[in-house]
Amino acid sequence: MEIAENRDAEKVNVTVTVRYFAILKDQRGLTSEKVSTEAATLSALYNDLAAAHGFSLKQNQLRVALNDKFVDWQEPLAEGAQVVFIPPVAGG
Amino acid sequence: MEIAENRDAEKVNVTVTVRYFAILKDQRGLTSEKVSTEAATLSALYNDLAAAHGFSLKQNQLRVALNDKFVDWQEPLAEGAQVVFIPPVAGG
Amino acid sequence: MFKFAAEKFEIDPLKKSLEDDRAGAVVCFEGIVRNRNEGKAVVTLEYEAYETLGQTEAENILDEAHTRFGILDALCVHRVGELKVGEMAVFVAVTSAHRHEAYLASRYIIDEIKTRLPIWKKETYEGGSSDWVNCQHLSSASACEASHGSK
Amino acid sequence: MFKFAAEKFEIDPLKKSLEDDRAGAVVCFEGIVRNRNEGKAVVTLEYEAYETLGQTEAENILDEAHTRFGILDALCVHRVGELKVGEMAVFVAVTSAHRHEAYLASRYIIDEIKTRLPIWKKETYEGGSSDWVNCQHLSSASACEASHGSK
Repeated sequence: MEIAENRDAEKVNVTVTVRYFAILKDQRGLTSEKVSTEAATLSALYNDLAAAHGFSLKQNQLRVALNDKFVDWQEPLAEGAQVVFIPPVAGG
Repeated sequence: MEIAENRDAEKVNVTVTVRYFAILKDQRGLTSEKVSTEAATLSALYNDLAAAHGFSLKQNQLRVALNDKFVDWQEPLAEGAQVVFIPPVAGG
Repeated sequence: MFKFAAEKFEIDPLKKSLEDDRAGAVVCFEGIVRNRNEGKAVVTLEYEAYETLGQTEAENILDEAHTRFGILDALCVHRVGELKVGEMAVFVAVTSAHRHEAYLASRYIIDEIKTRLPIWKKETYEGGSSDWVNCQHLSSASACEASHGSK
Repeated sequence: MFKFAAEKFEIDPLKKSLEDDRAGAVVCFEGIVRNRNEGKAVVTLEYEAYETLGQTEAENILDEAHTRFGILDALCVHRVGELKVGEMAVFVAVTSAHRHEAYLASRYIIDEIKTRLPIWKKETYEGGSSDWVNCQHLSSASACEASHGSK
């Protein structure tokens, strides 16, 4: 919804917070960052970040959460959203 | 083996200790007794005692132990043996 | 390690005796005296055991669990005497490298304990009636029914 | 009840919170840091969790266990931070009227916790090398292999 309002040309630029855990945290060297992106989906955002920072994990090894809920990779991004890419887990 | 040695006619008389647990203890009114018997096997001994004291459990509901080991009902009796008839169990 | 306990016992020292750096999993089972059994309100419960044979049979069960499941260690303690609702009647602890074996062994041990150990329980109900509970035998279900005086 | 614990915790108060006269069975699982993992000598282990999402997901798992198995109650505590060999990483306790449901629910909870909770562990080995352990994902085995730097 907000995307539609904020649209100025073809691409929309939103700022989201990305939190990093485990191997992604090590590879990014950060626990979280604000990212200004034109990516329309979580999938596109991960591809951009993986290319920029050389993340070793492929998207199909990850799950993704938006605002503390597991969501689909095709979910659109909204201004101010919190994004977490979830590496293979190993609890217990 | 001892039965053969002690045989004086057709029947051999041996004295064994019978211990009672649970419902058999209640029905006999004793925790243990010495029994002088001509029964050749544990099976025969139980039948005699059940008839004498009105035990409600049938032999096929019981297991039997001789000298602290589970044994077959056809096991012969020896002088001084300890016999336990084991009602249906309910541990745990 | 198996033992009968005539009094309440603490489980921490028992678990401590199983500590092992190779252990990745500990599964503990506690069997507790419930306030109801088959629809009747239970007040107290008395366990009676044929302890000599029970000890041997329980040690056999623990050995079998070792052999079958490759666990690190296992122990079981079973109460005898009079117990109240909420008291622990039986405790089983198993350690293993991975959890799968510990769960299987724990379940095996308690199932075999309940089926094979010469232990009997007499429940006393609200109103004062009591009954030997004995439907866990190898005998047929109908034989079990028959052996239950009050059912 | 689920919680993350940043420090060592006692299990007795947790178990006490589950006490219930209707309970006939308590099954407890403890996941312990082992001294070896896949052939390497482990010295310490660090758990990192995405706690907000982990809390929700763990509560979902406990709710599922209730619904599926008809247990009385269940709880789980998962450590985060640095742990040494022998320390408890995760604790699961389940109470039910009869043991069958308690065993099934306990196993269900720990299996789902290990698969679904956003928790990661970094093992530090003798010699100082370390590795994020991460082969429990929904992704394929080959993807898992690839994600293990040191294998």
